[in-house]
Amino acid sequence: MAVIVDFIVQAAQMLLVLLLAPLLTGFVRKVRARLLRRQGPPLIQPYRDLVRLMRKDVVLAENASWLFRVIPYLIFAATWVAASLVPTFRTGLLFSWSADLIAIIALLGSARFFLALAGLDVGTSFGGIGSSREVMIASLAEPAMIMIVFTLALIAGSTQLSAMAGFLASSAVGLRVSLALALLALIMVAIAENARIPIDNPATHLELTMVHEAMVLEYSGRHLALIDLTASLKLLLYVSLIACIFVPWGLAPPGADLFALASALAAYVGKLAIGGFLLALFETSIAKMRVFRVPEFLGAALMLGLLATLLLFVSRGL
Amino acid sequence: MRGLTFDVAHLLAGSLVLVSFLELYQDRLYALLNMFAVHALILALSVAWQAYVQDAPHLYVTATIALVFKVIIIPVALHRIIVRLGIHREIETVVGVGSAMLLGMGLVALSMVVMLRVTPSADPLAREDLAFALSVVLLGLLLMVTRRNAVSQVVGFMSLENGLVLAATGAKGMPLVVEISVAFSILIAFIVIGIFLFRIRERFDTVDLRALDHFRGEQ
Amino acid sequence: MNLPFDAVTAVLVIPALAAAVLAALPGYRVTATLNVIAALLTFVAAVSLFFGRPQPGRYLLVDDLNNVFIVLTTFVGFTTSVFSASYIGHELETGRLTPTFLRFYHAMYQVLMFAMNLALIANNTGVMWVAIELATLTTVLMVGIYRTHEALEAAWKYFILGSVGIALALFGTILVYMAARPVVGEGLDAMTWTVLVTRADAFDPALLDLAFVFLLLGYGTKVGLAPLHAWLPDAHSEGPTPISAVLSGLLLNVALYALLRFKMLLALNPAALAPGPLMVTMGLVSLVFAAFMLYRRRDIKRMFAYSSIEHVGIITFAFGMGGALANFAGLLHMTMHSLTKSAIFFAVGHIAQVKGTQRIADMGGLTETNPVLGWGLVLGVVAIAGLPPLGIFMSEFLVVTSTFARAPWLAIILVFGVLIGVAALFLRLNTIAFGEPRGATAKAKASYAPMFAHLALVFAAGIYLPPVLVDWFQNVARLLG
Amino acid sequence: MVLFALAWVAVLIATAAAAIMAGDSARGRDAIYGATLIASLTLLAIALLALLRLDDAPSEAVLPLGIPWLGAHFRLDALSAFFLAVVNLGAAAASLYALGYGRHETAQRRVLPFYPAFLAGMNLVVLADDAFTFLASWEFMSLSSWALVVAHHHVPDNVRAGYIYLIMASFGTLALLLTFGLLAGPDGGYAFADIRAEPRSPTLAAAILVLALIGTGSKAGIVPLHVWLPLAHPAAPSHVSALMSGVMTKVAVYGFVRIVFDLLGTPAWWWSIPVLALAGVTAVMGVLYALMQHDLKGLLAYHTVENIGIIFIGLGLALAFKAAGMAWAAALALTAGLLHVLNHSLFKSLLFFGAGAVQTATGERDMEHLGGLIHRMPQTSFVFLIGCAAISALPPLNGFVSEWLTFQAILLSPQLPSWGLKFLVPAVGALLALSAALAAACFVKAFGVTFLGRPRTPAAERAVETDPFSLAAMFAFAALCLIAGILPGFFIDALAPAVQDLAGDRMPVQSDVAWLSIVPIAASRSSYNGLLVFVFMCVSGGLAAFAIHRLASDRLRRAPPWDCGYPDASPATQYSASSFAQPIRRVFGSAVFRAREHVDMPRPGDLRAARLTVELRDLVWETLYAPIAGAVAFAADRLNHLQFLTIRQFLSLVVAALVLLLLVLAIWP
Repeated sequence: MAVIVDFIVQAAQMLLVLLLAPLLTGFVRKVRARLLRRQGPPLIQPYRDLVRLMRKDVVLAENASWLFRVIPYLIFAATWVAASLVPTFRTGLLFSWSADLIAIIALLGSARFFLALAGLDVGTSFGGIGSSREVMIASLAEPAMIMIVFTLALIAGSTQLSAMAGFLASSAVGLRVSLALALLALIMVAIAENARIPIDNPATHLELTMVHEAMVLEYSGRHLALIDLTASLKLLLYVSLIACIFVPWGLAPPGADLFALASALAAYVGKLAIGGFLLALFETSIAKMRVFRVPEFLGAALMLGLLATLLLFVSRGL
Repeated sequence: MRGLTFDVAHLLAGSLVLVSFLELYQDRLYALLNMFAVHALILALSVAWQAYVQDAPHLYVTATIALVFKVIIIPVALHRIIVRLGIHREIETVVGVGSAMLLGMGLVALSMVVMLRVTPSADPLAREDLAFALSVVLLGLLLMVTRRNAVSQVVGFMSLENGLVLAATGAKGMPLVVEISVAFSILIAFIVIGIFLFRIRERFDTVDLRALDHFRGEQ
Repeated sequence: MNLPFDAVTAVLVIPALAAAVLAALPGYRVTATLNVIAALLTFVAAVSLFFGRPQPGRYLLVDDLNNVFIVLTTFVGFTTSVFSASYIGHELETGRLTPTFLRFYHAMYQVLMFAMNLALIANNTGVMWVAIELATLTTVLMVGIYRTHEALEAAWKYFILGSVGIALALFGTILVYMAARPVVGEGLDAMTWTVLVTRADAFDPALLDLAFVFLLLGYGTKVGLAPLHAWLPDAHSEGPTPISAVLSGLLLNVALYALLRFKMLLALNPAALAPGPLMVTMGLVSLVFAAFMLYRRRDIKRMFAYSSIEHVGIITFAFGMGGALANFAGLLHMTMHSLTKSAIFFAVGHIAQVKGTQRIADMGGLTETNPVLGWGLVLGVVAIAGLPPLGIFMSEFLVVTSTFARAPWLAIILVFGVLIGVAALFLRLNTIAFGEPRGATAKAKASYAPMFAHLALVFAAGIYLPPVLVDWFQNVARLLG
Repeated sequence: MVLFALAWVAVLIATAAAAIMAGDSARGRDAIYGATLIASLTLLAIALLALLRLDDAPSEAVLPLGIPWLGAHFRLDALSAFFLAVVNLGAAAASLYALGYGRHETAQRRVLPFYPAFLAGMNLVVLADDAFTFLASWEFMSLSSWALVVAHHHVPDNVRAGYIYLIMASFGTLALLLTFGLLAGPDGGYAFADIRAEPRSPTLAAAILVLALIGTGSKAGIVPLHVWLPLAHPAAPSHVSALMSGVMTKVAVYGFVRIVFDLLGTPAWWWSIPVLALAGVTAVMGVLYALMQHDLKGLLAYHTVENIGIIFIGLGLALAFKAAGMAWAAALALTAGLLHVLNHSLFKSLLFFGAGAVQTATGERDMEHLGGLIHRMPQTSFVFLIGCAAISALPPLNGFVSEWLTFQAILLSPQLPSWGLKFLVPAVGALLALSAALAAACFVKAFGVTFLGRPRTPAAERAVETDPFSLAAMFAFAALCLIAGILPGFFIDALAPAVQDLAGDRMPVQSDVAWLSIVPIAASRSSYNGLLVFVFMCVSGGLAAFAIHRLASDRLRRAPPWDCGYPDASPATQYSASSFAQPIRRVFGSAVFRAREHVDMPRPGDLRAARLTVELRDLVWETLYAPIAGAVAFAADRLNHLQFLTIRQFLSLVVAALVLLLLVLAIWP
């Protein structure tokens, strides 16, 4: 019985993230537009785009390979799985133990790996630009992320997200320097990973500055739709990650009744809204940086993460 | 009698060393050859004396070999060579005669020191003899390395060998002395023949250098 | 026990007779075959010594120590004679040797065998000395046999340095006699090994020390220890290759054998200074020096001559270290080195004949042009570099491991020298054996049997040592203390 | 048991002997590779048997070979069995691959005899149970592989590579010789049993550790002893490259584990420090070198260096935990290391097979001349892609599992008592993470530039799919990569006996955990389930595909690439390997390689082509090896003067020696 409930919840979670993701993206766009004194597209615009793209036929470059066509599904699958393992409104998901935080990061890593390959497949110079910059960013963002995981895992004594959330929600944590550092680093990484300003601009098509958009330049139709969906999933994932780790309150424990679940859901949506708002605010208040300033930005993140870990290692010894 | 034997042997051996020094002192080939003849003569005498003292007749053979071979034949032969090669001029020494003498002194002192470490129990005659023989050997070597001229190097080698014979005869009742001295004479004969054969080899050095220059392909 | 014929005398008489006969006979084929037969007979006689030994006489002696040496000497002598048969044939065709000289060559070859066997069998320091001098003279003549400017040059150098060495060795011998005389009394006994060994503890230590210094330098010149090595490379590179093989493979061993005999005396005398440090020092000096000298060699035979110095250095080092393991290793290394190095010279001889030069720069890609020779050489170098599964690896393994625990720094120097040497050898091997073929690419009319026989033995020894051999080696190791 | 194994090794050796006869004939070649295939499969079976029967004692044997009074000892315990399995798994695949690859071999005479010998050597190393047998096999392995490296001796670089390889190998062997000298003691207790029994002083143990690290590290390719590796591995024929990179380096790891964990006894706390430091540096340096490569096989070889670093991180952690008495943690770290040994041997062999296929298809190793092969060689590119994903540690493949375990081990290290480690381990963890990320970048480059895009040369355009044997070998290993990735529990359990012997404890049994997931310490702490992730991805991906194709459009048009409206005719305008690496080079290169970019831009109107040249410097070589070579050359030159003295001068040397010795006598007390 309990298993069935868990299963249902898990399924619900998967659907939830899938459905909420474009909304979040739309919300961020809307807020940005408003902050820029613009009307901005309606909230549901992303859904419309997706549907439109789905309907269009795919225009494929002549020399695109089978891999090019498989990749959108691959990265979508990887990201979706990752997103569905992050506790959004309820901890102790059925399959949460099948992949801990490291594995989730690795899943995102594989998504990026294949996306970068897609950028190289058609053999255009812009795809190359995108991929090479993407992997450069990743090569710094991933270690930083791992360092953050170390910090959290050492505090919570587990790499399991549910366990982490549970531990951090409990009062045993108290305020910690390393937690603050980790949060800061995590935000920086999240910005980089989601190709937001100041690292990259999702709205730009100015060739020499784009990274993510350059990689997917050759995609169209349903493929492009999947990739966009994946992007918004990723954004959602990171926001909910930050939410469930640093503001774990309101998460429903396993075996909670429907009401608790409902309130938890509400809390989650609220968190998303706040997160999206802050992101938009940040993006509007800062200018995009040159590509080759990015390493310094991420290097800083890496250093912060390492510092946080070191602090923990040392403090454990005391 | 004991004292006398000792003194005579001592005298002869000592004078052998002295003559080695004189050889070291010479700067003309002829003179060097003559000096070597004297060297060999004294050796013959000392060997004969040893033969008499130890009443070991076979040593007389050695003495005669020394007399005939080294006092007469070899020097004459070498004279011939010198004339043939027309090198009866000054000997180029590597180090000056003076310093050569000094080195010689050092060597003699060294051999004395080394020898006197031998336990006193060993019979003094043998011991002294050995000390002198060692010095003669070393002086011979010194002569070989301080002279550039083939002939004088042969002379050095022969006086070295004289030292050996002295030691051998000094060693009381040592067998095979004759055979050994014969073997050595053959060796020396070879050397002299060698000098005859490769008369170009007035000096070892020049030959080596030229040879090294072209044939080995070593840089 | 009594044999049908006295093997000891046979080992001496056969070469002597053969020498006389060969000196008389004209005609290259006959003499060559006779040479081989004589060598074979000698070898057989030597092997028979393993099964029955006469009691040591006044002048002759066969014990575990020299028995191994004798068999090794006669065996390499035999294989070398086989090799020289084909080698010399080629020399005749190219006219580098005239029949007269050839007759002389074969006679001298047997004389050399005789001299070396005598030196090994002699039970008397004086006889041994005479024999070694005889061996030196013969090799001098054979080194100079090509009568080229360089050959005479090398022979002359060898001759002069050798004579001085001989003289020093004699002085040492005399000193030993004088040390022995007060104890064992005058006369022949004081020069007889069997007697000396029994009484060595009572000798005057100071005299023994002095004697050993002279013997080390005297016979060390023959062994080719630096800095007394000067004659060795030239003699190897200028003489006929069979002689190079014999020089490296045998004469060095004989001289070393003499040294070992005297070392035993000192080892037996508690008051005498230990010969070990001297030998260790000279061994290491030779090793490192030769290893560096290998780099700038352009003449292939001279290069391998230097490698001989290197290995003699290792052997001397091992014996200097002493102890059952190190001595065993030393003996093994000596045997393996003789076999390997002569095999290498067999290969090198034919290679030089094919290429018509000894300049390494003029040979290349041998494994392609003459696969058998080329791979033979590669195998030989691999063996001499001390790589498994060949015999030298085992001896080096034993030397290094047994040393390192006792004297770490010495072992490190040793390892350093070995590494430098290996690097140099393979540097040259690369150009000789691999890469684009260079130089003349004629097919070799060669007799590969001796080379591969040796290499096969070395290979077998590296994997499996027959217990009999091991027992002998261990006895000898114990004798050496 | 061990006797069976030895018998089959003997078969290998016999094959080597027979191979000399085989010559150039195709039938001979097939026979030889067939024989090696059978032999290695049998040995693999033996190894697995030995590994799976847990309780009974390891089987031993003594043959009357080697050192006479000692004999050759052989032993097949859990550790040997595991490495025997790794070796022969790789060997079997390589033999299968060679059945096809061998047809393109130009220098067959120089490959065929040494290949079985090489296999035999590696097998003997892991079976040996005394110092002599071990070292002899070790060096024999190096020797035979050297012969294979110089097989194509017409290429001067190969001969040079072989030379450096051989010298470094001898260096390593000599270091090990000293190691065993110390281990065995002056009276030569060479049998491993005696060595284990012997007690040691701490300083002695320290010396042994350092020497062992040098000796085995030079073969495994620890920075800075790695220089030979990227030269030698690519030079050999590809199936041999696969073996050298995938298997031989593991034999070196075996040597290290055997000496340090087994023979040397209980570790001291600081032992792990040099190991971890070197390992971390090795991991990052290796991948950075690889990123700068555009020779495909060279890139793979440098990645071997990186992975060796990862393996040694595991081993170092295990040492630290063992010294701290945390056996269970040591077990985890050691398992991680050993599992990565297996994984790396799988995907590295696979990748080298692929590189070999590319080379035979195009005759090119330089990625700058390749591209677009995915159209011409779809199957090869598919398995190569799997290899790339695996080595980049992407779930759900096997590379991720071992790195995940390593991370888990690192997360345990705060409980270590010593301060040095407290600072070192997190740093090493960061290095590990960095190298993992860079590896992914590097293999995006490797696969993207080689197989994707458009062909850069006619050779690449004319490429054809490779032969079935090669494909079979590659697919087999690709499948294994996946299996080891989704069912790691079984592999961990198989490792348990070896780990139990060495670490004194084992990881909890995995095979009975629910849903086949792996749980290093406790489910509450961390767990991973490759199978479920895999199924998840398949399902969700399939779901999406199905939904879209059903409910939305599945129409598709082909058109010229869009590329922001810049139609570029020439394939030369694609991103090349070096341009792909340029951003990363900007980040790391200037520090690590002193990278300099020289731009030669012609003035407007000047018809000259613009040139961008990049200058990289290998600092390890320049600071460590070049000086040594210079010193040797200098000494050789100086000493060489002694060759040309005159007789008189030589005589003076003799006299000097004599006088010197006499003086010694004179002043002797």
